[in-house]
Amino acid sequence: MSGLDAILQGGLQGYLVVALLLFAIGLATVLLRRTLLMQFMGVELMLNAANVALLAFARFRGGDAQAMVFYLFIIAVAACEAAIGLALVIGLYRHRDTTDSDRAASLKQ
Amino acid sequence: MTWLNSHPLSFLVFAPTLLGLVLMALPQTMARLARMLGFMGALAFFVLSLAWLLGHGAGDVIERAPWFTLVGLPVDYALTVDGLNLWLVILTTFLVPLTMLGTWNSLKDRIGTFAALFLLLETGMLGALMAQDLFFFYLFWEAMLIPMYFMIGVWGGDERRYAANKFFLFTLSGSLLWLVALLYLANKAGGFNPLLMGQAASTLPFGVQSWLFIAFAVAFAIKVPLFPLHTWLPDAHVQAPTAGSVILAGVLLKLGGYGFIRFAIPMFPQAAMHYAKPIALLSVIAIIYGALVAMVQRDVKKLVAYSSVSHMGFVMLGLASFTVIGTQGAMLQMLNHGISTGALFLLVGMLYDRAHTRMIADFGGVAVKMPVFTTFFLIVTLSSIGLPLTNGFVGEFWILNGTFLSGFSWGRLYACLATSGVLLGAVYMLWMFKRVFWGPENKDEDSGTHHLHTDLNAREIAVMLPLVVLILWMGVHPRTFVAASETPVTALLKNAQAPAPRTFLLKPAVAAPAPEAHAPEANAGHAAEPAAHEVHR
Amino acid sequence: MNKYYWLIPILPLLGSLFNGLLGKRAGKRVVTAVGVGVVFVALLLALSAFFAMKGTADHRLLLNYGEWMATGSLSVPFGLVVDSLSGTMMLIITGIGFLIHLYSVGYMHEDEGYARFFCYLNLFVFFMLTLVLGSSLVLMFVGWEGVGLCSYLLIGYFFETDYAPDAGLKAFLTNRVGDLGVIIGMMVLFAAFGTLTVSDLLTQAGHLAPEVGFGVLTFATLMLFMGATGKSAQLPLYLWLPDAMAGPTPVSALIHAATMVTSGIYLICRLAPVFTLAPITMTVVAWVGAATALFAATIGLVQRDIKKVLAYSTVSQLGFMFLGLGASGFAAGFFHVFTHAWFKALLFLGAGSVILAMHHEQDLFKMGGLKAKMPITFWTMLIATLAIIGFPGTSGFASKDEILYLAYLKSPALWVIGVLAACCTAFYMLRLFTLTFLGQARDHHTYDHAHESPTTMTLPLAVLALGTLLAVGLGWPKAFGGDFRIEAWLASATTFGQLHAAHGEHGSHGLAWALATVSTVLGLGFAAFGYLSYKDGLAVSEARAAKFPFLHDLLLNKYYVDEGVELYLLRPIRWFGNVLWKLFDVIIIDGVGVNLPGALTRVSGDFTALFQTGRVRNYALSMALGAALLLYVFLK
Amino acid sequence: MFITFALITLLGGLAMLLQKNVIVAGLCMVATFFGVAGLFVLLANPVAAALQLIVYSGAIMVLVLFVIMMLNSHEEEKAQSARPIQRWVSLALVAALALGAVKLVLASPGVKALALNGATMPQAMTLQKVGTALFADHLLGFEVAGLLLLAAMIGAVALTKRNL
Amino acid sequence: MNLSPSQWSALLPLLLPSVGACLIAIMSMDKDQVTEKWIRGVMYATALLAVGASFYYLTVLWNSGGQPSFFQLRMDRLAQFTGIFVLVASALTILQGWDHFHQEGWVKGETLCLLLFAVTGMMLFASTTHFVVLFLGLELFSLPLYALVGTVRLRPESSEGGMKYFLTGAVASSCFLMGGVLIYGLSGTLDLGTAAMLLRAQGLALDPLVLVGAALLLVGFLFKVSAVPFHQWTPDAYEASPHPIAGFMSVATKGVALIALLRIFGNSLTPLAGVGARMQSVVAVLAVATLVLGNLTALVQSNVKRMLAYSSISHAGYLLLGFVAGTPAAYTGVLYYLVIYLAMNMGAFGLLTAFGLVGDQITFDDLRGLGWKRPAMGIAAAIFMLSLAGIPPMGGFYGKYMIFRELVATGHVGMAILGVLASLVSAYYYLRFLVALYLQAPSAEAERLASDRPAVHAPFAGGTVLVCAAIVLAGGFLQTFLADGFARRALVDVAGLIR
Repeated sequence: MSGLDAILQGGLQGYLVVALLLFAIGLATVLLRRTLLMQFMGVELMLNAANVALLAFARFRGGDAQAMVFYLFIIAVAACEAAIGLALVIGLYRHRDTTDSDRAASLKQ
Repeated sequence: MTWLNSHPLSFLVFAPTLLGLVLMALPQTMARLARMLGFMGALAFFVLSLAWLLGHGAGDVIERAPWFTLVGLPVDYALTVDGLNLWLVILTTFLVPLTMLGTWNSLKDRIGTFAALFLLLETGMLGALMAQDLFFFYLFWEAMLIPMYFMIGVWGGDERRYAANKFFLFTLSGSLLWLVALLYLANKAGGFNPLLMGQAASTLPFGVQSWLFIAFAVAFAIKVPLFPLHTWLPDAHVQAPTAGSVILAGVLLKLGGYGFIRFAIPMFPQAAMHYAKPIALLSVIAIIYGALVAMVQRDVKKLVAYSSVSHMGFVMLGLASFTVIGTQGAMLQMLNHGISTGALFLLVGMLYDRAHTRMIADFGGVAVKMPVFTTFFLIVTLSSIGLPLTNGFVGEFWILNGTFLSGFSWGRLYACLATSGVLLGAVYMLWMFKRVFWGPENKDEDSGTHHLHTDLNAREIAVMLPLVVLILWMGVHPRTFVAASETPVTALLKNAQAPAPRTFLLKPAVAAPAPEAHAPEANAGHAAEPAAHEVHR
Repeated sequence: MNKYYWLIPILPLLGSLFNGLLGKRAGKRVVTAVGVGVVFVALLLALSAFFAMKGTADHRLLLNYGEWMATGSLSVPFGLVVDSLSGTMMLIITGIGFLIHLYSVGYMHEDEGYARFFCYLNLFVFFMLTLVLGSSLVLMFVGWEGVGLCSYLLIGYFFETDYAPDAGLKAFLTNRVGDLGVIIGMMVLFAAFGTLTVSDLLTQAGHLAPEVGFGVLTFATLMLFMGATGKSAQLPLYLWLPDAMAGPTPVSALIHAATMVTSGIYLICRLAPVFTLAPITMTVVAWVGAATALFAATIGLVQRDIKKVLAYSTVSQLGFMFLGLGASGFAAGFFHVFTHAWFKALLFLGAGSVILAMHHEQDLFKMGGLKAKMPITFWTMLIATLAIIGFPGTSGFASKDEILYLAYLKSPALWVIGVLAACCTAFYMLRLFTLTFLGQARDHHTYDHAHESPTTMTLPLAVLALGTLLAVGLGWPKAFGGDFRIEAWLASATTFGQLHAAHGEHGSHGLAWALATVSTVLGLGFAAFGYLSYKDGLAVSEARAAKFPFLHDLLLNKYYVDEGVELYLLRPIRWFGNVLWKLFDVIIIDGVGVNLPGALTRVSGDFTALFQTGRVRNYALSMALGAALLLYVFLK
Repeated sequence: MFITFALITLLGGLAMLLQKNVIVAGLCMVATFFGVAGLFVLLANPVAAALQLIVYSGAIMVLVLFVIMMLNSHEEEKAQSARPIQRWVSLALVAALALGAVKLVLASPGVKALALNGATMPQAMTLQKVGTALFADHLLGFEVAGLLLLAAMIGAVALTKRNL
Repeated sequence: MNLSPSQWSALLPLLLPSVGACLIAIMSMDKDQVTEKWIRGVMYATALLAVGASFYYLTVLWNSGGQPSFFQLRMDRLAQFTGIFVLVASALTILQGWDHFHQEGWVKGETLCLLLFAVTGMMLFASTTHFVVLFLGLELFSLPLYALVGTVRLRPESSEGGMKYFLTGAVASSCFLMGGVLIYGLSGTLDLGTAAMLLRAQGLALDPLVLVGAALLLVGFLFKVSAVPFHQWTPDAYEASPHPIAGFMSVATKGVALIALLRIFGNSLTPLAGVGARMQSVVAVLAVATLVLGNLTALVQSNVKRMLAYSSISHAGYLLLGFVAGTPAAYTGVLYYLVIYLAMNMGAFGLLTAFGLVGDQITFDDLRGLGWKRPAMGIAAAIFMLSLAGIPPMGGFYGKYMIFRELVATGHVGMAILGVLASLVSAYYYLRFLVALYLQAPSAEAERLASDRPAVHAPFAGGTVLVCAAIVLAGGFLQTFLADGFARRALVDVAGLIR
């Protein structure tokens, strides 16, 4: 089947496209939003994109359990990043009373 | 003891560092002791160097052993004293204690550290002079900068930081680019042995050779310093403490010329020959330019600094002439400059210690107050302007003659132009001498002359006497100092296939009666060299 | 005996060292003893050497004392050569030198720098002897520069004054200009002959066909002549000599009249065979000499300082000598050196004794009527004056007329100029003499204290006067039935076994007579004119000066040459130096070449620092851009 | 089916990106996670879907929302200065990346091959398979993940615990 | 699954630090550890013990020459080299930390335990080619570092720096992850080495998605190396973090990332010929950019820590030049340079602690005249700065020497010239450090402040500084031992690591 309908009918390409677009959206969030929490969510999206791609590949490799395990680890990592990231955001908020990353720019040049 | 007998050079090179480290370890409270120790040590090294190197006779002293092989390329631990560097080495070991003595009281604080740095510097200089492996040489060449940097930067004048940084970065810029060329050639030669590298270089295409030569030449020319690359010198000289200036002028500058004759020319003869003209041109410019600029200086020390530019121009001219006479002249001129300019800086330092100013305008009639000092200054001045029977004359005369005879078409013109340096030298030195020492005494309150109370003391006289003796000795019997280098220089030029000297052929109408001992060489020269047969147009 | 001759130059050196190092402690007696003694011993040795040389077959004594500066094909031995030329010169130096040392004992007695003075004077004798006896050009150059140094030191002897240092500096530097010529000349000759030893040089030159190496030799000789003009104060480098009078009078007598200034002539005589090969140079020499003779003489006409007058007369006399050389009358030129040494030294010493008597008053216009006060000085000065104006029968007459005669043979124009110069000489010499001794005193205060000088000073005067009278015996011109003996005597040195004679004896006695008479009559006429115009005071001269104000002004200010040099030579050079330093060195090389790159680096650093905005979004963006770059490169 | 979930995912993402209010944005993200979970189901991977819902929507997002509430910074603050460069460059870049991604996915021969071969063998992912894989092959990874969680916890504590 | 004793002994070095970390975590649960000095002592002792023990086992392993490989681990010589490298760095950090955190008045056990976790993560990261472990290792040392940067909460900058580091780092690791996933997807295995083989076998070496994957992996590495344009977190993070941590990050992170880069791109992915070539061309460009930008920006810094940060960026440039050359000798040079760099930078940051400079802004003016007040420290500082500038006879020169030589040998003369010019520029700002230390007298009010401040007492930091100075000098004079005996063996003895 040709490119486009391969995507539309949920072939591997479709999942990959979704994954990559999700990745792009996550990146866009980091680049465009100033609120730290939003940027943080963007990162989470990027990780998720990776998950989608990973499991799509796993499926088309006959349900590879290795990938599934890796998926578990990625979730763990995501959780850890969440913990640390949110802790940092809180710490910053305590000092600066803001969650706007542009305002937290005292270190420069 | 046996180790000493087999490794005199290693001892000479590294003993100063050891001593220096010891001095550094001493607490500030024992600074005076440190200074005394340093001086004694330096003196001992001088005596030893004389005993070992001169006692050794004509033969070369060589230490060569494989040092390390860093991922592929072997580096040798190679020290040598031969005709080319014998006297430069002795000059170094001689100047160090002399300078220490001469500037005994000119520094007030951290004298111990200063003495220590001085000894470290001695190691650097001796190592660079003796090293026979280019990597080894490079190590010393760079390491030398460090103590000098601190000597200028810590004990210097008001602009010392600027001067020190300028000195450091200026020299570094040259040697870093040179390092690239060095690595390139080393990769080709599979080692840093100058001979191998030279052979490897000869196999390269000429374009590459000349690039490599330029890299070498620039690094050395900065040290010399050759004309457009000289601007670090006045700052460094003026800002440095007396001792620093003396060593800078006395030895460091020589390393540039030495580098040429030891490495650059033997390794890239064709390229060197090809670029002889620009080098000579720059030298001539340096001679005249340095003199003219020195003429209008208001600070005695700066004047002497610029005079160094002019004098070292002669050295480079002699090297570029590719004649035995010229090169020998350059060898001698290096020593001359070391002695004369060193002495001048010492004298200026002595004056400054008393008057706390170096401005020419602040003086006048010093001769009335300090006759002995004036006499020494006059003698040194005369040697610096190349009066016959002083060292200055012999070197310059040889260089000029060599250049005039040189096989290159430009030789004669440049020689004539360079001669004007002799006049200009007299102009700026004697004019300064007149304004500082002669004329009615400068009476006004804050003038320099007003602060002069004491003439030279015994210590200072003891410092100056050996220098004056050397000045006359080198002027009356230069053979002592160039006999050693005659053979290597001749061999060098032969290997380099330097163009034969150009002489005018004047054919006697009837055969001249058998001339005296020296005539044959000349006539043989006529007969042998094809170049000789072109008659002056 | 031969093995002691090296002492001839060395003794004065030792004396100088002694006086310089220990003189102050040793005291004046010892200094005198040493200072004069060494020169005297040198004189004796010189005499013995001279006769030893006469004894030899080819009138040449070659003494070699080993190698000085040999490298490559260049070899310069320490060697002395005594032949007819250098021998004579050596005698003049030691002889007159001795007398002047003696004279100085009296003259400098009050000076506290006594020891220093004798140190310099001995040193001068040493260098002068080196210059004369040196067996190679380089060694001669040692003396050449050395005497320059000594004259520098002696002119600047009164260094605490404000004028002496300038004069000394001027002398040294002007000489240095000439020395450039000598160095270049030596280089050329070395390239041409492969040796710088005089004897070899002359031997080879002597065997050259005249046309060979014409250009080379012309260039070389011209360069050497440039040196000569410097040392012997010829146009254009004469400027230093008048100022050199700032030194003590004995110095003026010894160095700036008798010996050093003649070394230029000596050099040319020494290399006569080479110079003869370069006719162009000879012509130049002749014309420069003639021009100088006239030029200096005219300035001499109006000077007021007694020593200045003598100085200019020296310059013009030297001009005569060069004229003679240029007319290839080496013997004639040298003969004039010889005679001039006597009477000019005498004139200076006389002037010195006058000055001392007048308590260092040097202005002619303040003198007068001293004849009564100081007879010896008067008589000796008279002899000298007659000699210099070429009064028939005096040595000056003999040497000058020989020169003029040869000059005529070379070109009548030269003769005319020479005669004019001679006339001026006659005039100003009589002017000087009259104003000093005759008439009545114009400054009574000093006049009353004036007195004859001590014996140590008058004795030399007497001896010199004697010499002046006897000198003529050495070379009474052939034209007047004499045998120009000195020519034959010098031939061995000047025509160095040359194939072709220096100059033929064309012309005739008749011509010689005619020329001589004309010149003499004119000379005496002007002498009388000079006497008449000053015998009773300055009125006449002042009136005349008022008549030609411009001319008088021009001469009084020496044609404004000094001012011109200052304005158009020195100032531009200094200005140029300043431009090189402040503009080229500091701004262009150091600023643009060195500091500008540094500054640019800093600025670019400031620029790159701007990218560190501190906003994490920007960081992320730059990362994303980097990633994009990577992707691009990887997929390309 | 696929289209629906894909759209939910992407639109949720886009909505989050554009949403001014942080809380709403968070909810949009939950929607995205649901979409992803759906995709996992389509990928015959119920385990992953479950985990996705539990961990992400359940744990992480709730945590995030808690924090949002705690910091009560619901609305994005006023920009100190509009940064058009940042915005436009980023947009262009992201757009380029997205398009490039699509092109590449279609261009890649490896993916095409995989899509053909893989489609034929549907195998559901079971917990048992995962477990064996996890404890047989990835013991090390498991341990490391444990350390990672511990480290993260300690880090979070170190960064936030008040009286420390 | 059970391990043989030898494998256990190979595993211990990784195990011990994490065990120590857990112990410390337990200790630091004590409320008033601030007051109880002995508890702090015990914690630091434990940390040192853990590091020391792990170091001991590593050296035993090194000397035994064993290179076991089990699970997804490859404890080969390169891994052991990395372990030693990281452990030394961490030991120095702990010692300096004792003094620094006391100066800051913020002594926490968490710091140590996070540090030890990071150590474990780094060793993992550099000793595997399996993507899962690689990724977990990356996170295991990144997350603690994020936390460590922000650990001193007293200072407002700290959490800002941590936040920036975290956000950029998270983006980078997401890219890394995505890259790994893509490569897995097309090859079907998570072990990069095998993946490369398979891909080549299937002729997918140049499949666009593979290339994208490789590129994204490279992004992850370059971020940790802090190469331009992935460098901007560096100065902020360093300035925010405590001196010892900044030193640790500058040394260990960079080193580990480079070694992993060497392992993955220099070895595992070599079957994908195209990838290697592209990697080199990219790295060439980025290395040049890094050199230029790092040096130029460092030139204008007035804050010492930022200057050191930018200098560490520029050093990343030199190290990457080694990858451009890409010969065994060049890689040896890189490892050698890393060793010296460890000493130089840990020393330089240790100096700040030894001089007792705490607070937000440490400018050059704060250093004035200290060289004379503390001679030993001053001389050490001179050694570090000259070595950083690459002046012989310091060790730094030899690292540059080897790298530049290989550059020239492989024909990149232009880059070598640019490199030396860069180090010329760098000489200026390193000299500025010395100028401040020796050539400038402290300002009057600075003197006054110094007088009423209590005398600085930092024995451990001082000790570490001296040790580092000794290492730098040793690098200058025992270069053969370090280069051939240590760095080279770490490369060459590994079976087929260098093809």
